[in-house]
Amino acid sequence: MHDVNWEPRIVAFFCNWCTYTAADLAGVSRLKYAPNVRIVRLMCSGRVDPQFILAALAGDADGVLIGGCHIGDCHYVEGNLKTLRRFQMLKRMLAEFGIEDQRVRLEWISASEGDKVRSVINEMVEQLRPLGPLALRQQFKDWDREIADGDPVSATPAAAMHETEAAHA
Amino acid sequence: MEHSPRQIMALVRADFKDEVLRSRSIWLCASCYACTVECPREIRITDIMYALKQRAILEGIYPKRFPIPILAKEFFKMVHSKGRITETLLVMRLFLKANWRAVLSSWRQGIGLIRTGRFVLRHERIEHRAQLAAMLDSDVRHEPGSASKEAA
Amino acid sequence: MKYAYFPGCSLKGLGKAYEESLLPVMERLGVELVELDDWNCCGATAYMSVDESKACILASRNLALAEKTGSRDLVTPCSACYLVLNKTKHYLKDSPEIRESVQRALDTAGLQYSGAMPVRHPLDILVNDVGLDVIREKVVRPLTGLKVAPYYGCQVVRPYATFDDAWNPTTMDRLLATLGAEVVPYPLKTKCCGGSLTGTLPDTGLRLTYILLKEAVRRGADVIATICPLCQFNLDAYHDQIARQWGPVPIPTVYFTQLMGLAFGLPESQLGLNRNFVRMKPLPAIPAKA
Amino acid sequence: MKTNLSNGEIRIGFYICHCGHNIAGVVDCTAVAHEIAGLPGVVVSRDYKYMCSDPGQELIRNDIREHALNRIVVASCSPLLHENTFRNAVEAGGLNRYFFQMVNIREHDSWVHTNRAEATTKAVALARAAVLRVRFHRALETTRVAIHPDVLVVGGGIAGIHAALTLANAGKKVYLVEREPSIGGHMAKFDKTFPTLDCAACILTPKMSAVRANKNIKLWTYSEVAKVEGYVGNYTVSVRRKPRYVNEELCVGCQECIEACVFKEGKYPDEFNVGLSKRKPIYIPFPQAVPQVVVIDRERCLQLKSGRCKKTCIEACADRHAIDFAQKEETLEIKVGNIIVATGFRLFDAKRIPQYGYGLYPNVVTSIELERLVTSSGPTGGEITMRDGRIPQSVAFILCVGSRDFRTNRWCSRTCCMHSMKLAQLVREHTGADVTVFYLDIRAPGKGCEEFYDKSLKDGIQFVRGRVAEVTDWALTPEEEGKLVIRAEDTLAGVVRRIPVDMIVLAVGMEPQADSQAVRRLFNMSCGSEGWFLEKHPKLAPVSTFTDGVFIAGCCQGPKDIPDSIAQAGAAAAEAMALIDRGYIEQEPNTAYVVEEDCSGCKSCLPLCPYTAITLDGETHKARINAALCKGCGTCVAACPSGSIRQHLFEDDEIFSEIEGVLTHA
Repeated sequence: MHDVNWEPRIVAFFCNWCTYTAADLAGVSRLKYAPNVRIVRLMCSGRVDPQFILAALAGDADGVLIGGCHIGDCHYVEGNLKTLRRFQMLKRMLAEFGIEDQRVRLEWISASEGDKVRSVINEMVEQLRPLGPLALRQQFKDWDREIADGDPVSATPAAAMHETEAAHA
Repeated sequence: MEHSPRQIMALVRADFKDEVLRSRSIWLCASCYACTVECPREIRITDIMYALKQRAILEGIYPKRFPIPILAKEFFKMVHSKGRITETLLVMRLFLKANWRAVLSSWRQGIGLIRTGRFVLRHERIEHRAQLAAMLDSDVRHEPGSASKEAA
Repeated sequence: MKYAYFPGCSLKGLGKAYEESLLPVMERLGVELVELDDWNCCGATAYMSVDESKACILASRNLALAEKTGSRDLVTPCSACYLVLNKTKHYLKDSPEIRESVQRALDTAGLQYSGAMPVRHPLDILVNDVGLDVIREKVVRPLTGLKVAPYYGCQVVRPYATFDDAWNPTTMDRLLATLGAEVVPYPLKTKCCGGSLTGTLPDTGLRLTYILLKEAVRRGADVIATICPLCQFNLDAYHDQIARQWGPVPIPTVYFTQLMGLAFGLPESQLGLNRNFVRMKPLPAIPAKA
Repeated sequence: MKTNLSNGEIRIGFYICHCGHNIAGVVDCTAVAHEIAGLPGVVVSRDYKYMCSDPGQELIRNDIREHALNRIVVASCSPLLHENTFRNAVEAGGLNRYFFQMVNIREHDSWVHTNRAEATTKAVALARAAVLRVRFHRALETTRVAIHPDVLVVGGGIAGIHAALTLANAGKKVYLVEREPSIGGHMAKFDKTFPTLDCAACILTPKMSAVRANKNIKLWTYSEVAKVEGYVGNYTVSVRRKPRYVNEELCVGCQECIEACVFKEGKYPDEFNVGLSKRKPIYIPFPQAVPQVVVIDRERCLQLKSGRCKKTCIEACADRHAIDFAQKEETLEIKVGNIIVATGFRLFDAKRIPQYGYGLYPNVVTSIELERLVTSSGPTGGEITMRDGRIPQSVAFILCVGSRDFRTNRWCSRTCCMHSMKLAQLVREHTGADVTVFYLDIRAPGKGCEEFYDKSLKDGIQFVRGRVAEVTDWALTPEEEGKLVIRAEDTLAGVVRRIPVDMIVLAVGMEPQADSQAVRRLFNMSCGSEGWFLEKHPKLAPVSTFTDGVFIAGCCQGPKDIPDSIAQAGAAAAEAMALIDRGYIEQEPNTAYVVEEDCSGCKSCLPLCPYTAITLDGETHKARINAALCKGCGTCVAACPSGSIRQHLFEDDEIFSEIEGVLTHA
């Protein structure tokens, strides 16, 4: 069982035009939500490279939240459609890793939906609590030890991820 | 009606508990739900009235011989023991407890009911009375009006 | 078409005539109503005032019994039953606390309820499942010239108005017109009849009843058609008291199913019309078939 | 070249802003500054009361000089608010403006959290991320794009008219596009305006004529914007011109054709009189219409419908030859630098509240219908009559119909209180009828408005506070026979009242236009859930949108009265002019670029770009990005399989270091 003081940590990638602005609006409206999210601003959710998500998870984030404009409302016409397609592929891959579905989430939040920022973040934090820490870093260590001990079977996908992490650490 | 529904809401909000529970207004609600579908703030007034009635019965705050809570209680008892309601018997019971003189004043109506074959004197009852009683008894009492509060 | 049928206490007592007219009319239209075995009181409005969760337990036993029959829908003619059964469905969905109490009670009795079965009113069944065209075909004695004030009362249309508008319902208007009757505009069609207040606080309750009767008379109606046993009782049984207090407002109030029965050519004696305090004038004899 | 640390030692200055109590009330700013001071490369770490103030900026400038700083991080409010302020300060201090990173610890931290420890931890994490990130920042040049000087104004109501005139008077060329056959909008239908009771036509008509006379304004009525492409300074707009079957250049507005139409009487509901009068298939919307050009209703005209008409209109037009049944819809393309959207509102449909009997009882009318009845140029010549021609003895107004109501519209429509009081005064003046106004709250905050309310009270208008439950015709007493009865709780008297009256006026509220969603998409704007267009900042940028070069004015942004609409229109015109007169805009250099040696020429990026900024070089077989076309979304960057596409300001290493920064445990 994990540490009782453990709090889920979420890295969020928000597009500049809709979701980041919505988060600003949540602030201006003084809505209160869980302090577990760290927002990284990008111009468009289309900029979210799957590697960012992997790097966040490998860096011991417990969840990743991506926020973009509603379909049809993208500031760059259809960047969010590209995000959606990429996201669906990534989800399949993460499932292969054994990473729970709730840990990576994509939400369309328009500039006026400050309240949705609040509810999505609160909901996600609550969904991550029962899952406990992802602790990929520790897992990598364990897997490394297994490789050292000569058991390569369980290490294959994670090793690829580890490289990614190492490259950007 | 001493307080309009709007005034009842305002009194509840301002925490005038006694005034609200002693008000005849909450008993005057006949549950037609007109206010509920009408309210521009989508307040479920009828359900709140129910919650207030439950509270008043629970705390025993209502006028003596006031017929509505008596009807509610008699209704409750009859269902508990028979499973069904026999309206004519229920009304007689109510009149006896609340105001026996009323029985005299509505004798014409009683005769009318007998004449039209609607005066039922035999208790309607269900077969599995014990089952129903067990179901009702399985319910431990909790705060009245909890459902309407949540839903509101 | 086959439906589970919950008559409710009133239809076995003061509202006998409702059942007496409903069943043959439905039969004439090929609708089979199968009465629930050992149903209990729905709880009505009175029970809600005492204990909400117990009221829901009462209703849930009936809902569970209905589901056990495997029927598609549960039909109930009484407005209070219709409301309480639907309300219980909603509460079970929205309130975890009620859900828990009800589940415990159902477990006690070894019953199950999924919450899926719709609870519907005969008016809904007649107009939306059977259809006005089918009904029109069965009319042998059109109610031509009969001016009817359609009175819906409260609890079928509010707050769970699933098949009609909460303020200005028209289902019964259309049905009555199909029978050949002349439907008079009746703005009070969803106003409260006083409910149980006519008995408990007559000063308040009877005034509401009086207003309904007076306006129907003012509109030139011959008869008020109703869909609820309590409404029928209130509008029918207090003419003496009302006349003493405000003057006479002589107009009969009958169930819409009674008017259907008349239009279908069913004998008046079998439709419970003789149970009224204020009797409806007999219709002209059935015209000879051309 | 993975990192950019080669150009000498990194010297970072970190500043955390208290923002008075806004940040410091929740975040321990001193602790954050202390924590950040320990990070590698951080030379200066300070907290200060107001970083955006002059002394705050001075602090940055001085430190750059004194401590030879070459990277600046400010933790304060949202970058959408003050990023430019601090970039300017950095530039003034002698650094490239992009050696700067901002941390949002107000909107995203202190304003949304309450626990001091948690909020402080979050602030440290966000600040650390920025400090790690800023090390990778590079010197970038801002690019300039020329602004096309012409402006498109969409919507010819009072807001659009005022914006167009303001720009045209300053010598700018304006295209004014209006959907209806005439400009004028809702205001043209009004009789008088509150609170001064000056005649609406007297103040609007001169402005409409000025539009027609102004050589700088190209007026296209009966037209709609069909397509918008491009970006601030360089929009290409397609305008669809519906056929009116009358040549605008040739028609002189003599209206002889209308007289000559085979329909001797009006037959179809007149839109301008909201259906209170009838018009012919050939008509002019109203006497003061601009342009003074006839229009033919294609759905109603015999010739257009069946081709079998005597065409008496053409005879009447004689040698002017203005009528042209062969006219076709045409689409015109224009280039503009800025767009002002002033598409207005629509009125709430009173039928949605059946309790008030609109459509059921003939003498229940809406406020705009009464407005037409009051007007001397209206269908009754200014006489307030009921449908049977009688003059009402008693009139009631019901306020907030379709406003402040969770079941319909939650917002206050802002004008109905004043509008109804104006109409109430006019009703008293014209008929001497008893007037009762049912209200929830009287909202009269404008200049002279509360005084107008006082005057209404003194004039003997009755005010009853309470939302009306229903309007009905069932009568309880002889006095109620033949009347409409209002049932309402008088919340001041504490009683439920029944008030019989002859006529009832529903003060219907304002709603977004039915096609507001389509229009919003057309111009790439945002709108709130209710459908009003969203301004960039509710206080600081009330007429800007999130799309540069697109401005909003008037009621499309939310309900407002005429003075407010005009103020916004002027503001939008000024914003557009500020861009035009500068002549160029500075673009964020956040464009994507290709590192040629890494590009494999796989072409997977080509279809991703909605602006066709990416092409394949025919000779080198490598992708090439046209920086002038690139908008900087970064979608291609994320998709490039070889990692050869990069994005300025959002480089991979910048983002990776930000991710690392937010996740590093303290």
